[in-house]
Amino acid sequence: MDFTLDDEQIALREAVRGLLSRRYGDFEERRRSVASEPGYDPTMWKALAEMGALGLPFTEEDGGMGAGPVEVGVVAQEIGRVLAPEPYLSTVVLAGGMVAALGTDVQRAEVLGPLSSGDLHLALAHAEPGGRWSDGATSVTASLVGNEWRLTGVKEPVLNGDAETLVVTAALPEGGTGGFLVAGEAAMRTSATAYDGTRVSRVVLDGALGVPLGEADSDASQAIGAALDRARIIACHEALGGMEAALKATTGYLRSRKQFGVPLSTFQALTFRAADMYVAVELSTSMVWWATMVASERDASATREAAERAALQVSRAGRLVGQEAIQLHGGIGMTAEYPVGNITAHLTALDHLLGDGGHHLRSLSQRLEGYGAIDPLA
Amino acid sequence: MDFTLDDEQIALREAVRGLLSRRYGDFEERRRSVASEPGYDPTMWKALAEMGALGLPFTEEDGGMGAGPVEVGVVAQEIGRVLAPEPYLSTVVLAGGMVAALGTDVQRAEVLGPLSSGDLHLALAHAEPGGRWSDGATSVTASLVGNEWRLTGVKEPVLNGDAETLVVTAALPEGGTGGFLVAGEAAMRTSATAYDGTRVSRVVLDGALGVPLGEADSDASQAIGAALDRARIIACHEALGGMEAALKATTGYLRSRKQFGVPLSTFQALTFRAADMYVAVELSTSMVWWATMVASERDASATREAAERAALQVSRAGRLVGQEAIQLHGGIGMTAEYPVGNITAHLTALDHLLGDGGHHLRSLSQRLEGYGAIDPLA
Amino acid sequence: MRLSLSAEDRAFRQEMAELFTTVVPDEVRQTVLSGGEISEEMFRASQRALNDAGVAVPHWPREWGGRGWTDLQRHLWHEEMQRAGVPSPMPFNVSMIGPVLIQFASQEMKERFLPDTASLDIWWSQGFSEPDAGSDLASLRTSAARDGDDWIVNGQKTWTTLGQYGDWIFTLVRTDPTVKKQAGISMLLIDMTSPGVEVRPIQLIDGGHEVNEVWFTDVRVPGENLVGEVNQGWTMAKFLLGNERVGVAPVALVKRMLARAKEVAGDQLEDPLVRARVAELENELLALELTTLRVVAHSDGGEPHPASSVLKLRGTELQQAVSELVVDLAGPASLVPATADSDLPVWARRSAPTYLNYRKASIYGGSNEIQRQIIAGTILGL
Amino acid sequence: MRLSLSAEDRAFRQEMAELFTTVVPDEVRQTVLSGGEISEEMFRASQRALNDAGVAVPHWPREWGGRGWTDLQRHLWHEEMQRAGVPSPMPFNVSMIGPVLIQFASQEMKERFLPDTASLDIWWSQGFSEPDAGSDLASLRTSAARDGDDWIVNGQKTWTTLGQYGDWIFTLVRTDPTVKKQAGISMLLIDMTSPGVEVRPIQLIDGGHEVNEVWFTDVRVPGENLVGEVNQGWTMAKFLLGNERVGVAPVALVKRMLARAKEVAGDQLEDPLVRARVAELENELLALELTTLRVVAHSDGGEPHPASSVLKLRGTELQQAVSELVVDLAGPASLVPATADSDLPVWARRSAPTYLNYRKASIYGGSNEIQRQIIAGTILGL
Repeated sequence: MDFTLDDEQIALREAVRGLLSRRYGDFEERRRSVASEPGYDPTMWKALAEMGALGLPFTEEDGGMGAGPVEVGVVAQEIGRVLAPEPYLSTVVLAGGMVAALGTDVQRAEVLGPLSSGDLHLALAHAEPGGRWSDGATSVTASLVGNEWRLTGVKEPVLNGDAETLVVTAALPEGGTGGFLVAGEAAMRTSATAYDGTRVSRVVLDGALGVPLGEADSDASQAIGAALDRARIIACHEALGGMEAALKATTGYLRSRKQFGVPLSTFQALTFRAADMYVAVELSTSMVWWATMVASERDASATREAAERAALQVSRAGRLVGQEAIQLHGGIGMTAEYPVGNITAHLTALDHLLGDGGHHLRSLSQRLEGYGAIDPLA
Repeated sequence: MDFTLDDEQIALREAVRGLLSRRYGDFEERRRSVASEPGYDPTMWKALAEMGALGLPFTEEDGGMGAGPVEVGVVAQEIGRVLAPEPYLSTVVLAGGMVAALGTDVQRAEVLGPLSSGDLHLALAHAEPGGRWSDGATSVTASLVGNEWRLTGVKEPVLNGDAETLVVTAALPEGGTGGFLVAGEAAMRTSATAYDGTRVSRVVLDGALGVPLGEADSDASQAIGAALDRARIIACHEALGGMEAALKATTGYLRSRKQFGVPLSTFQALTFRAADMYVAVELSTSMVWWATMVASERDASATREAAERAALQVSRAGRLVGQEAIQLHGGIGMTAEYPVGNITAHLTALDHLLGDGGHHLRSLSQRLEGYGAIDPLA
Repeated sequence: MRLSLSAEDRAFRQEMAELFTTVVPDEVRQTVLSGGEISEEMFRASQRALNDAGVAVPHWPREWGGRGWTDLQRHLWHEEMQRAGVPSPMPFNVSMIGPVLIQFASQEMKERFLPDTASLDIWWSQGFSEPDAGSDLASLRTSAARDGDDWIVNGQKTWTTLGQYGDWIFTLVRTDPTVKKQAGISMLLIDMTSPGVEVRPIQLIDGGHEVNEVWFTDVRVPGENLVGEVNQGWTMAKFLLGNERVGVAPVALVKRMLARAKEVAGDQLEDPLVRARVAELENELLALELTTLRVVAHSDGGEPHPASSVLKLRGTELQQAVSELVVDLAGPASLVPATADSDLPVWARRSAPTYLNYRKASIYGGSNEIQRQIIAGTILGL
Repeated sequence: MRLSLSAEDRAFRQEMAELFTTVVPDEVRQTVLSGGEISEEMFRASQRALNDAGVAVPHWPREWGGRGWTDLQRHLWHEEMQRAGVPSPMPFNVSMIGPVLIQFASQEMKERFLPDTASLDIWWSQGFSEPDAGSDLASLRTSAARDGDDWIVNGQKTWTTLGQYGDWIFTLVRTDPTVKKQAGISMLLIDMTSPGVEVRPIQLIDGGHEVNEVWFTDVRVPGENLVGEVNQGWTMAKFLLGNERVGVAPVALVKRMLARAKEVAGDQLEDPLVRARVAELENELLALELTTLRVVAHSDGGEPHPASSVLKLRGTELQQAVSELVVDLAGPASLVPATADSDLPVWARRSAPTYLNYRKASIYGGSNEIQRQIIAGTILGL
C-alpha cells in the first residue's frame, strides 16, 4: 500500500505544471484560448505531445508511452488546476481510450501513434440524446450495406466533436454495441461552447461509413464500459485539481480580503467552512488515488466499482467545494473573469459528463448484499 | 388564514405553562418524578384534569371540554417545553383519541368522562414487535369464543401500559383491525423506563376478554389511522416545545459561558449554527400549526397528509436542534442532570414513536403525481 | 387559528389571478413560464400594463398609486403574479427608491419621479455596492463634492443589476469624508445619460450579462437631485434595506421551478431516490410558504415578525437546491448550450447556467451570512 | 503507488488476526461484537492478555515493550484488533501517560510505572478537564501547593472517563498562579486511594455511567510523583494531545457498526432509500479509511501528515451518522430499554442510547470545533 508518486511521476507532474502555468497562470489567457478557435491552444497541445503527455495511456507498441492511469491522472489534475481547455479528457482519455480498448493491433497503431504525437484529433461520439450514461448505444444504429458498415442516428453531446476522426458507438443489428471509426467529414456536425468553456457538438450520422473497431459485429459493451470507467477516474483527477485550486483561491481570498476593517479570515463561520472544504478535498484525494491504483492493478469489475465510488465521492465534494468557493468569495466568485466561478462551472460539467453522484449511488446500492464491509486491503 | 391563538387559547397556554413551570421549573423535579412510581406526578395529573386539560379533545357529551387540536397542541407544547413526564400524549391523545374515534356513545361517555377528570388511566396497545407504524394490527388477533371476544398476542412498546384500562387493536377473523377495551389486569404486563424517561410496557394477551369499541367485527383501520394522525400532530407540538426550550437553553449558554476569556457567543461559527437552529424551529412551527388547522377543519385524508408533512419537518428539525444543542453545550449537554440532553433524548423518542421522517417521506413521495405544486391556500 | 382564506381574500386572489392573465402581454408570460429570458421591452411592457391596471405599486400610499391592501393581500398579489408568469415590478423602482422618495423626498421631487417610477418609464438602477465595500456597505468611497449648487461625483459602483437598461441611478455617495463612515453619506439621484457615467458589463459564470460596473468621472449632478438632507443617506439606506422584508422569499417562483421539474423529470420520477428528493423539497418549500403566510398575516402595522428573517435565507437555499435538482434531471444534456442546434430539450440545456446563476441568490441583497448574523444578533441576542 | 499490501504486511495482518482471536478471552470478544457492555474485569483481562502476547504497547520504545513497527503495521494491528472485537488497550495508559513518562520522566519513575501501565495493573485516569475550563484547558484551577517535599492538591477535575476504575490519575495542576496561565502548570501523578480523593459519577443521557468528577481536598502527594520538572506541565499536555493523532478515526469500529446495521436491517434493505443511505455511508467510510491509510503509510518519522487532522472530525461524524441509521432501522423498538423483558432484539433496544452516547464523540478529546480550528489555522493558514 503506497499512496506516493515515484520520482518519475513527480517529474512528470512538475513538467506539466510548469508548462501549463506558464501558459495559463494568468487566467485571462485561459479565457482567450476558450474564446478563440478551436477552443484551446494548438501550440499547447503540441507541447503536451512533445512532453509525452498525450501518449501516456497507450502502450509503446501502439505508439504511446506505456505509462498508466497514475501518470494520466497526474496530467489531468494539472489540467484541472488551471482549467486548461485542451481536450485531454475527451481526445486522449475518452476517444483514445476507446480505440485502445476496442481496436485491432493495426488500428491502435494507426490511430494512437498520431494521437500521441498530437497529429491526429479524435473525439468520442457515445452519448445519445435522452440517454443517461449507459455503456451501450441504442439510437445510433449500425447496419451492413454490402460489406460496408453504415451508421445512422444522432450523437449528443460529443466533446470536441469537430475532430478529424470520430469514434462512434452504435447498436449492432444482432444486438449489443460496437465501436466504429468515422471520418469527421462523413458526419454533419454543429458545435458550440458549453457553459464551462468546453466545446460540445451534435453529430448527425446519415448512413456514414464506419470502420469497425476490432471484430465487426461482436458486442463491445463491456469493453466500452471499461474504457468509460477509466475515463471516469481520470475525470475525477481533473475535478480534484479544480477543487484544490478553488480551495487555494478561497483561503487566499479569506486571508487578504478585508471587510468591516478586518480580514475575512477573522470570521470563524467562514474559516470553518473552508475547513470543511479541505476535509472534502482530502477525502476525495484518497478515494481518487485508490481508484486509480485499482484501475492499474485490478480487473474491469473492480475498476467499475472503484470508478463509481470515486465519482460519487467527487460529485459530493465538487458540489460542496464549488458552491462554497463562490459563496465565500461573494460577488467576485460569480464573475467570468475570476477563476473560482469557472472552476465551479467545470466541476458541474465534469459531474454530469460521465455519470453524476446519484447515478453511481444507485448502482452501488444495488450491490449492497454482495459484501459485509468494504475491505480496501483485501 | 390566521396563525394566532385567540384570547382563550392564550389563557389556556399561560395557565398550563404556569402550572408546569411551578412544578418542573427546576429540572431536578422532573428527574424525581421520572424516577418515582408511576413515572410521573399523580398530583400534577389531577391538577391538569382540574384545569380541563385532559378533557380538551373530547366533546362535552362525552364528558370532555369540547375543544380541538389547537388547544390540545397548546398543552402538548407546554409539556414538551419542560419535559413533563405526565402521560398526556399516551393517555389522553393516543388512548383517549382512539376511544373517541371508535367507541359507541355509551363507551365514549363511560371512558372519556373519567379520563377527563383524571380518574381513569388508559393506555393504547397498538404497536407490535417488528411492526413499523402501521394502521392495522396483525400479530395480536381477536377471535369470537361463544359471544365473547378473546385477544391473543403481544403488544410492544406500549406507552404507560400499566394503566387500568387498555385500548387494544387486534386483527379480526374476517380481516381488518378492530379496537377493544381490555381490563389492565387481564393482560400480563412488564414495564420499564425508556431512555427518555417514558414508561414503556410489554403487554401479553393470552385469550384476554376484549369489549369491542363500536361495532364488533368491522374494520376500523381507517379510524385508527385517523386517530394516529391526530396524535402525530400533537406529538409534533410536544417536540416543538422541546425544540424551543433547547434553542433557548443553547442561546443562553452561548451568552453566559466563557471560554478562552470571552463568551462563547463571540465565536461566529457557533452563533451561525444557533441561527440555523432558529430557522429549523420557525419552519417547523409554521408547519405544525398548519397541520393542526388542517386537522381541525379538513377531512381525514387531508389530515393524514398534513400529519405526514408536519412529522417529516419535525423529524428533520428535531435531529438538527437536538444534536446541535448538545454539541454547542459541550460536555454538560451529555449529562442527565442538565435539561438539554434529555430534550434531545425525548425528541429522538417522539421521532420514532409514531413514524420517523423517512417513513413519512416514503409515504409522501408515493403520491407525487397527484398534484403539480402544493397549494396550502386551496 | 383559521386555515382558510376569508371569503374576501379568496375573491381577491381570484381577481388577481384573472387580472394577471388578461392585462399582461401573453408573450411576456409565456417567456417567463417556459424559463426564457425576458428582454428590456418585455419588462417595460409588463410593468406598464400592471401600472395601468393599478397593481404595480399597491404598497405605496394611495396618493401615489397604492391600494391600501393588507400584507396578506399583497402576498396573494405577489404569488398570483408569479404563478401567472408575470415579472415582478422592478424592485429597484417599487421596493427601493420609490418608498425612499415617499419617505424622505420633497413634494416636488416626489411629483417629478414617482409616477414614472411606478410605470417604469424611468428604469432605476441601484448604486450602492462598491468593489471594496461588499457587505460592509458603509465603507463606500464614491465621492460627491460641492461645486456651487451642483455635486461632482467620482467613483465606482458595482454589481449593478440590469444597469444596462437603467435610465436613472440612485446612489449612496460620500459627501463628508471627515466624519464617522456612516455619518458622511448622502443619497443622490443621477441621470445615467449624464456625461461621465459609464456602464461596463460584468460577465457572469453562466455566460449572462446581468450585472454591471458603473463608473462616475466628474459627473455633474444638480443639487436638486439630492434626496432629503445632506449626510442623511445612511438612514435612507437602512430604511431601504429594511423594506425588503416582505415577499423576499421567492416561494412562488421556486414552486413553479419544482412543479416544472416534476413535469420534465419523465421516467426519472419512477426512481424512488428522485421521488424522495422531490418530496423532501416540496415539504421544505411548503414550510417556507407557510412561514411566509404566518409573517404576512400578522405584520400589519407592527414590528416585522421575527420569522421574516428566515425567508430570504431559506428561500435562496431552496431555490438553489431546486436548480441543482434540475441539472441532475438534465444529466448529460445539461452540457449542451441553449443556443446550440440540438435535439435536446431547452429546459435541460438551460439547467446548468440557471444553477450557476442562482449561486448569486445567497450573495446579493444581503448574503446568507448577513442573514444569519441578523438572526443570531437581533433575534437570538448573540 | 501500490494498491496491495507488501507480502510482509499481509503476513503481519494475518498474524495479528490470528493472535487476537487466540489470546484474548472469547467472552470479551463476544461481548464487544454483540455490542454489549464491557466490565472492568474484561478490560483488565483483555489488556493483560495483549501485554503477555507483547502487543499491548507496540508503539513504545523496545525497552518498555515496544515493537518498532511501522505506522502502517500499527494501523493493521489496531484495525485487526477492532475487527476481532478486542477492546483497544486503555488509551489513558498506552497513548497518554505512557508516552509522557517515556519522554519526560526520570528513569526511576519509568521503572516504577511503565510495566504496570502496559499491563493495566495500574488503570490510569486522566485529570485534565475542569468544570470551568472546557476546551480552554490552560485556564485550569486545580492547585498544588508545596508542603515540604510534598504537594497539597485541591480542586476538581471532570469528564474523567472510567474514573470509577482508576487506580492512579495523572493530573495537570497549577503550581504557580502568579505567571501566565500556561507557564504555571505541572503534571502530578496521584494515587486515587489517597485520602481526600473522591470520585463522583456523572450520569449521562444514555443512562450510563462513563464519566466522573474527581474532587481533591487537601490531598497529599509525594514530591517524587511530579513528572519531569515543575511548571513543565503544559509542554507535556501538548505532547500528550499531539500523540493522539494516529488511529483516532474509529474506522474499524464504525465499519463493524455499519456491517451489523446491514445484517439487522432485514427487509428494510429492500427499500431503495435505506439502500442508498447505507451505500453512501459505506462510501464515506471507505474514503475515511483510505485517508487513514494514506496517513499511516507515510507518517513514519516525519511530521504528521496534514490529512491526519480530518480523521477524528470525519470519524466521529460518520460514527454518529451510522448510530443514527441504526435507531431508524430499529424504529419503534428503539423505545424499549435493553434491560426490559421484551421480544424485541437487543440491538434495536440499545440503538437509541448508543446514538445518544455517541453525541459525545464530537465533544470529548478535542471537539469538532477544535478540529476545524486546527485545520483552518494550522493547515489553511486562516
